[in-house]
Amino acid sequence: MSAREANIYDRYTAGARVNHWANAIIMICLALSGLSLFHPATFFLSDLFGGGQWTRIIHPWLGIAGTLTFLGLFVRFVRFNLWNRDDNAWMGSIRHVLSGEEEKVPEVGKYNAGQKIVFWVLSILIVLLITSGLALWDSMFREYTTIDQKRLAAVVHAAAALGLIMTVIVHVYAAIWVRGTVRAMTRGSVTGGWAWRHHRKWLREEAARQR
Amino acid sequence: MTNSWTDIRNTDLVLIMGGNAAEAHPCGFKWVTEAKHHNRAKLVVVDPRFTRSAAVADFYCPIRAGTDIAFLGGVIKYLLDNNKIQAEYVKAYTNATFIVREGYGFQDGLFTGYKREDRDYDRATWEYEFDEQGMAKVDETMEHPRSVFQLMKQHYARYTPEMVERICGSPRDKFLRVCEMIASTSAPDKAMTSMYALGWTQHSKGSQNIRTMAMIQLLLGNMGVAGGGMNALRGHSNIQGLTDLGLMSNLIPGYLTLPTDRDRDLDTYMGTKGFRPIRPGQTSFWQNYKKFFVSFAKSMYGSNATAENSWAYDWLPKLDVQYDVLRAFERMHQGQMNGYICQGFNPLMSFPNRAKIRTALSKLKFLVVMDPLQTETARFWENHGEYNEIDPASVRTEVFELPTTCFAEDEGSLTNSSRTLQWHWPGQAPPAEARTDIDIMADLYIRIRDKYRRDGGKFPDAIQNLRWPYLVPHAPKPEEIAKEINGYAIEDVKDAQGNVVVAAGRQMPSFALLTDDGKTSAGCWIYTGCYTEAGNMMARRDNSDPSGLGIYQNWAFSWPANRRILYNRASADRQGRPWNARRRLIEWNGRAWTGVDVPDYGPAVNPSANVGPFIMNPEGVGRLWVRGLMRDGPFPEHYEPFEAPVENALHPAVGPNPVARVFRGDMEVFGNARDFPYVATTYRLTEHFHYWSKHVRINAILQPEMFIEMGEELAREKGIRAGDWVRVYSNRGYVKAKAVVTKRMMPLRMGNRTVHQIGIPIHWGFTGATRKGFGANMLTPYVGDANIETPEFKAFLVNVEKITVQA
Amino acid sequence: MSTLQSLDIRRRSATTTPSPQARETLEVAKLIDISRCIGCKACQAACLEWNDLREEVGVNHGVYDNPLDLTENSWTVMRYSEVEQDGNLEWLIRKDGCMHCDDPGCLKACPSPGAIVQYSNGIVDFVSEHCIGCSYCVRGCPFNIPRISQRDSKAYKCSLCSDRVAVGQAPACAKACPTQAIYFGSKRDMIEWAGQRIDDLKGRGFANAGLYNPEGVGGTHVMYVLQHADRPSLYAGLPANPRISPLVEIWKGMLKPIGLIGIGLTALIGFFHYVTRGPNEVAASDEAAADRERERVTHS
Amino acid sequence: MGVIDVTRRGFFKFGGTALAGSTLAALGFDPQPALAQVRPFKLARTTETRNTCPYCSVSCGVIMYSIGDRSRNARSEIIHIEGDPDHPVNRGTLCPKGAGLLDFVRSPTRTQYPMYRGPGERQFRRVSWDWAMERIATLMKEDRDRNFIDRIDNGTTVNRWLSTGMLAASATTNETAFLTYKIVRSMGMVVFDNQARV
Repeated sequence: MSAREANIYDRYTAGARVNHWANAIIMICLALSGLSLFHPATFFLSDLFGGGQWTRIIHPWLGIAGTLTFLGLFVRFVRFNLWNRDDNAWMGSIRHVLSGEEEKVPEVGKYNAGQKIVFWVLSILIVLLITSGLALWDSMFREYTTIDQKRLAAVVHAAAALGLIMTVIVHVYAAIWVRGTVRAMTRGSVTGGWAWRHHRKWLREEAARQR
Repeated sequence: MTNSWTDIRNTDLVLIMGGNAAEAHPCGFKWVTEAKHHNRAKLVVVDPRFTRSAAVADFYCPIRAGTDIAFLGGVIKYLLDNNKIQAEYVKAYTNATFIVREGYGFQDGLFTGYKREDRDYDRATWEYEFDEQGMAKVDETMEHPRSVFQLMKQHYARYTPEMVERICGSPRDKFLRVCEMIASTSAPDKAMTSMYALGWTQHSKGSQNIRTMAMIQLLLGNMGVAGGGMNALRGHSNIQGLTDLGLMSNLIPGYLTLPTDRDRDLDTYMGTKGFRPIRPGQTSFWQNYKKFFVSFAKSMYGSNATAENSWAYDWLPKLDVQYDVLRAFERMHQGQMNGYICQGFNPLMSFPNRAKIRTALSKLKFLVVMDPLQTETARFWENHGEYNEIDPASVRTEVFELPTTCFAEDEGSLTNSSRTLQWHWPGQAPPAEARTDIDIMADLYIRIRDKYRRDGGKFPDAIQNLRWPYLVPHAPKPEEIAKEINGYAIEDVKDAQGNVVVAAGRQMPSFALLTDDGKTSAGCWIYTGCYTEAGNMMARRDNSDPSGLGIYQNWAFSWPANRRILYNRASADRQGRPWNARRRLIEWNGRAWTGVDVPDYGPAVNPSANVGPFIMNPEGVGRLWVRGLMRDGPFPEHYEPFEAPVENALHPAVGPNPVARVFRGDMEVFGNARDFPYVATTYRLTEHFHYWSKHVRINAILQPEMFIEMGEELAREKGIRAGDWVRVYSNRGYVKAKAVVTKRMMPLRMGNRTVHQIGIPIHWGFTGATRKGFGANMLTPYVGDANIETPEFKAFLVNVEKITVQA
Repeated sequence: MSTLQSLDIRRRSATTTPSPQARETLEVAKLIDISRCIGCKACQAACLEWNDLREEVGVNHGVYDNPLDLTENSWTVMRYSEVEQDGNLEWLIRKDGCMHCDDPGCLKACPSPGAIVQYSNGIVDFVSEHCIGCSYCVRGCPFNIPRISQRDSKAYKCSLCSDRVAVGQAPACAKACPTQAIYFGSKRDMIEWAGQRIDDLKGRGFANAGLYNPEGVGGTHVMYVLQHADRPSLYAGLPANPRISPLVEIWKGMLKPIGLIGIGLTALIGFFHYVTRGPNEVAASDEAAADRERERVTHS
Repeated sequence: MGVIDVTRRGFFKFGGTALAGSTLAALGFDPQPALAQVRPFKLARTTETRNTCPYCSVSCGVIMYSIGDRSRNARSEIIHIEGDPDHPVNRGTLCPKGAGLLDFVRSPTRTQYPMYRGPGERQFRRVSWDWAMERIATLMKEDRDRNFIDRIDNGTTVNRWLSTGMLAASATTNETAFLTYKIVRSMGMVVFDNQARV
């Protein structure tokens, strides 16, 4: 932390950031192309991908890419997202979290319970999405599943996708709402005050490491 | 067919036996469906296989291939025992009442007069008993022991239901159910139609199969009535026409016969064509034979045929024996034939024992094939591995393949199974350099004629004097030939009172006006009326049917004389009143015969004159007993096929047909039941037409690959599953095909034995769009029907084994 | 652009607003009378020829069925089943192909606007230009009829010859059928004719003969007369009471609006939360506290 | 047929409001409906000719539809064959063979040119009509002159030629048949048969 100003803490490495934003972009494309097939009103979105046929061709490949990139994130962050007592406490004061009264919220480490929930929800949904997606990918794997299985896969895929989109919306909103968070993923570092306010235990750990 | 396709709607019972109408003639079969719905008609199918006809039948009964006479003989016995015959009809219109002379008999499978070494009969004893005036004696009561009725009853007494089950393998209850249904049509107002085809003809006793059914129809009074008759479902669009026009070894157009070596001159020849009536007052229409013969001679040689040269009698070739295709290929096989011309047809696929056919063809000096398709016959010399094993270098034959037009590219008429001649028009130009058959034949004739004019040669007279009246000699027009077939008046034709009936040069309106004094010309007398002064009757398209009986008088032209139902006089009783009020064909109104069809009778002959309805027969009535007209017996008798799984239960001493002609070398290659335990039969599928439609992509899609059909029980025994490759082999060759394992090929329980049957469709060869396949004729025996030499394709012996084939 | 005035369309895939449907054209139907069908495949040949479709010449699989299943080139195939009942054998042959349901599952499942249309005469037709090859229709169809082409990833099925019917002709298979097992006309007439056929069949001992016009899909514009209407499955697996799978109903039913509204609401909640709560900002005091904490930790 | 004209330039701006846009769509904002198009009726301007199916002896009436209106510069190629509704026997219906007649007329294995194969040769080669017909006529005349039997031992004139035979088929027209009969009999041929035999 040589030349940089002392009160800044690194949160994400460049690799993590690239991995995150690759996954994010792919997920958005997946959402858009998926939504184009989901409801007539959103079918126009398929023009973003060069028409209906191209959307149907690209979407599965994006699904594969999305899953792989998410796997990268999963491997990187799974150990920070293991549930512990702090998370129960954090959940207990969820009302204060939502109203912004951070001071009434117990201290947490690198990730609070909300972020862990998002992490695990996304993981589960991605698993559901890739399995049901492969079952639906008729142009490649038609003979591997029966029609009834494909019907079930279609419902699972749609529901999981809705879940994923809503979770992502929450994830994005939280990042915008809590000022100073976005820079963590864009520049890789946060201010000391941000850490003090939201992840005090993580601040201590980071500080200790700078001794 | 005695009746017509559309007449089938009038029937009350359809018997499909010896044929598979639903598969081979689907659009004709529509009228069975119509009869079922509108008349509550029933459909009975008796066949070795549960065919697609059986799929929509009311009743199905299995039978062993080659035992039809046993089954039908059992039906005759049932009808006679239960008196289920139309007695008045039988007495008036059949020769049941005729007395047979002394000395006729039947014993242990042979009729009297059998000459074992000639494999033929001396048929002198097969004759009626005549009185002094030369009229056959009759006994109206039909009690006389030698009356045809009693002889018939005695002959078929042996065909008990138990015997039928033992021979045919048809379960007794099912056989009796069929008898019951057939017997129901003996009522005057009920009719049964028999729809048969090659299932009956392709046997060593094919003609007798059909005779047995004709007897049943006569006994039930179903001949000549609407919805009745003997309906042969001809296989090809113009097989009827080509046979009518005499394109067979022993024929002259109009079913006249070619003179033989015994007919030294015209008078000797005409001496055998007397056809004098043998019952008082009968028409015996063949008495006009000479008028038809002379008119034919005039159409062949025109002015060169005169009374002085006996109407160019000697310019016609004379026959020593009949040269049917089996004899033709036998001669070829023995190297006695140099040239052969195939105008269409695909003999390499169509004739029995293909190995013999291929060897025969390779001994020719030249072979000409005229066909719209690339046939196997034109390529018999090409080596196609297992499908056609031959060394091209060893075949010295010069082979010409001439491209011809197909139906869509030429004009002319075709005669269908209902004897209706229909004209058709071309829809496009021929492909590449294809030419019409007419142009090719005309070109060939003119070249040969001119060669004889230039260089002379053996007996050129007939060739040079042939009448060739066509405006453009090398391209005769179909209309010109059609007019020539119909015939025209060379000089004015006058009636008895001397006034002109047909002016010179005019088309003949009817064959009744043909004369034997050279004033009239007619290429084929039975077709006269097809192209008259009123124009091309074959092109008529008025499809009105006022009677609702499906007669269609004004649609095209039916021979003879546009009559749609033959023997229709028999649809009315002795007094001329129709048997069946709901379906009246013709009736006597006191002065003349009126009705919906052209009467098959003298138009003004009073019924009291007792002139019989079968005007072509000297007896004037239908024959239950056929004198010496059939080589293998006046009554049909059950004989086993030449390759049979069991011996003949009726007379073990005489198994197969004793008079069927078998050439040297063919007898030795008949298989026996030990080595070849399963009965095989060959047949067509509805998706294919013989060896043509394998060239047609759509039909190749519908049935792409050769298969054989076998029952589930046999398949289990042999460890064969549906879709496996199997090898079916007879004593003459083998085929490899996929196995269709099905419930529809039922095992037959015959006494203590079980006989399995195997079905072999015929449609695959080594040219065309389908998968390459073996031909059923690699297995079939080289023997034909005793009377007409149709090969026995329908019943022979094979064995089958499972094999593995690399894809 | 449309030779059929868009007024003749009763329903269009992936379109949430009604199509113009002022006109009431004759509702047609094709009746397939199995008791008259001789399994000759004339309908298959006529369908291939009229629609200029050709299949690859396949192989024999040990049965009469060729090709074995519907494909993108074979819009109708005959299915042969041999059924043995109390001693006598029946060969039930069924012409398989699109049933043209009144409530078409394919149309309901299809995500591409206008790819599947139901004309006012009852015909359900694929408009291939709009098809995106996603196989949704295959999942929507209760009879497993649509097939996706390998060549152009488009879905294909029997169109009941919409082009012939549009100019007043009967479909090619109906015209060709030799035994009038296939009959074409108004649905009312076809039901009436089926009644006569059923009486005839009952007269021949088929007590359970009946009309197959399944209510589960609102009735179909291709109906069967069956000798054994009580057991349709005898006919090569004809479904006893076909209906659009409940899963498809959920998937294409209320899941749609709920899904979109869910997304919309989540976004709105976030927006209004921000508008009411304002951003959660880091105060200067937090920065100071962070410095103190760092000093404390690094120097303790 | 773009639904909403998305130009490359406007892409990013548009992307940003994707999520918001979806809420609008949910409220029933309906993009332009896609129209339906039925396949045009392919027989509209073809030429009709009446004919008879060449296969079985029901002899169903067929109507053949050819390209063009018989004007000079359009080769009247048949594009469709259907049943003739007026024909009393088949009433417009056809069996699988009849319904597939188009592929018979247009089969790639139709014969196109006269082909000849000499003794021992391994392949057909194309020859001219004139050469082929001249060669056949020569072969036939030589064979007839060498093997013609005009009289038999007991003096009867028989005028028959046994060493060359002919097979007539089953689908040629009656007119072809009669002309063939005249020619065949004028040359004295008796080894002569047709499809009726089988």
